Amino acid sequence: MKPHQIIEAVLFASDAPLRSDEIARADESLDEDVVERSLEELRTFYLESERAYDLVELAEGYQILTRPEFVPYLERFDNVPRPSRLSGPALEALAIIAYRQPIGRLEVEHIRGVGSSGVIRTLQDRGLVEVVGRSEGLGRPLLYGTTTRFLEHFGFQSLEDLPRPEDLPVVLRDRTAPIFPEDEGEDVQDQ
Amino acid sequence: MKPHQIIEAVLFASDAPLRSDEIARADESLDEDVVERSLEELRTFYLESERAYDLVELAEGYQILTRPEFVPYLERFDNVPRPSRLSGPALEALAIIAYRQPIGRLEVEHIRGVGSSGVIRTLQDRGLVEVVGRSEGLGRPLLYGTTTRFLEHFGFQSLEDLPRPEDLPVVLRDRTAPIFPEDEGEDVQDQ
Amino acid sequence: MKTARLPADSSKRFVVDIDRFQGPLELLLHLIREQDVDIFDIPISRITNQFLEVVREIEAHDLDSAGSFLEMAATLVRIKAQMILPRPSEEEDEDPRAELVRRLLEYEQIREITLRLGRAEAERARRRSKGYLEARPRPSFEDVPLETEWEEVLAAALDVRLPEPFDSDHRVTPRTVSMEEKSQLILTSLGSGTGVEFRRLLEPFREKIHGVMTFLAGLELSRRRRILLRQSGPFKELWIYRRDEDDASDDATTDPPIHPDSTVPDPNGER
Repeated sequence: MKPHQIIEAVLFASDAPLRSDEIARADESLDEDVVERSLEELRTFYLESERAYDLVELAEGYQILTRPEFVPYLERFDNVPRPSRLSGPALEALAIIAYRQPIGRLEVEHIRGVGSSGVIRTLQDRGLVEVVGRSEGLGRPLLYGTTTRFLEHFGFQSLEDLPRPEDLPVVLRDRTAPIFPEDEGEDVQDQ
Repeated sequence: MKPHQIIEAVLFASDAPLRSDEIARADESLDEDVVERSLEELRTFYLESERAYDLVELAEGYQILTRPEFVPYLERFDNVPRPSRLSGPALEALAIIAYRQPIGRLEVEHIRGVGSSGVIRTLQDRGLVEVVGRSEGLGRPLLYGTTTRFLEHFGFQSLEDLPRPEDLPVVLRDRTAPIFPEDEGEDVQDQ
Repeated sequence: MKTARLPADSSKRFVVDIDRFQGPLELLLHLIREQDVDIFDIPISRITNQFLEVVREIEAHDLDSAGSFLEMAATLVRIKAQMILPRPSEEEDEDPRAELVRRLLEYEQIREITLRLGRAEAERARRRSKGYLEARPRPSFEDVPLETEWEEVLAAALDVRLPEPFDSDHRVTPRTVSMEEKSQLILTSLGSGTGVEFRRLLEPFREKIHGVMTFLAGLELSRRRRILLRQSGPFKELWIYRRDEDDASDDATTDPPIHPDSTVPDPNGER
């Protein structure tokens, strides 16, 4: 068996992205360097032979996914309700959690200006957000953060891929005070 | 988009075998002849380029599956769900249901000599067996049969493909052979 | 769609689609951006009036979120009051609007990020993983692949044996208890020692039939002069003794009579 075949078999069978060190566990003959080189071979092969799928870097790993241009054909087969897109409120709460993690519910609610326990529950149910600890403050409220599934769902390789505040429109940038104050999360349960 | 690309996308994304008429639904440009020709192209391509997967025809349909020789690598893998095996009792019950379907629980229990509701439930949970009707007899007991997934899993095209060797017990080889000593099969649910 | 007509000022009126707003911050931001107001110098009086106008509509529609809108309305009214009051020392005290502006800017940035996340989500949704498509509805089953091969099923099939046809007696008693079995039990129990209590032969068994069959076996063995049965009196313990082959012939008369009341000792009886 050639390394790229073993790696293809493993990626093909997995329904989630795999990191190169995970892939290397499939056989003694593999190490991370071999895996990375073989992944490159595979990616090139899929591109040049015009496969309907390609090798995508995702959530700090790799996954074989269909190319975006084939989605109209696939949608014809979607007779099972597809995992729906997130609602506006859920997306908004998620944006706050992604940038401010670890963050408590009350702080999310303060930033949004509305109650958010329902949407946070939804985000947890969808595996996009999880409890990552407790604040030191009064009542030791739960703190939330994003999951690997979050990266997968949005096609990010890591949290570094989130749009950066300095890339946002100018009007938001000419502020002297930091948009995200560097507090330590102690005042999470304020008001 | 070339037909073989559309077909590849659809087969890649599907976790069940698709018949050629089902595949043809993906696009107006496809009909069953085009699909069959393209499937042949794909199969040849996968073989010649030594992919880790193969286009397989089973259970009235086509599916892209990992080639058997790569299974050991997959097994080493945590992220790839670990396959499970059927227990001895489940195997026995499955064999009886496969050969004697449609068959009621009491008949299975009589042949095995022990209660079998648990193993039948397991087989149902695994999607290998399903309720296919009710007997005409007293209490109209449920009748069980094997599923499409059963055919898929064991690589049979249809139930006709089940081997019936000479040394198969008469009660399984001959579907009309009586199960209860004195009856004609009508009072299956007696006592 | 619920709408509210806003008196922006005497000359300008515009319509707000209430359903569009998730919360008070979004509405406030809309009022400010829509009218091209400088966010660092919000005309608090005008914006407050417009906000209250919309909140009245929201209350009228009895929206669930009315509470958070009312809370913001209260904040606006308080800021408005603070603006009118003379500030003791202008240099030290913050503008009463400062905290609100900070929140609005932060929220506006979140809105922008939310938009981008939505776009990323839509783009990602155009790619599908293997097995994404469930083309035919099927019953749910454990998500674990099955490793069993057909050879195993066939082997199980070849091993299938119909139970022996049995007579109707056996149908009544699911597990049969034979006299032979019990005779064997008695002789084995006597194997090492000389005597054994009848009761002890019943201990492992629940059903009455074991008592009956053991007793009958004992009678039969006694009749065939293989054992001796002894009981000191009615309801007393029944003992079984081995009888040696040698004295099989001469000892018949010394057998004590079995008490008539003890025909079938109850295994669950008194000890």
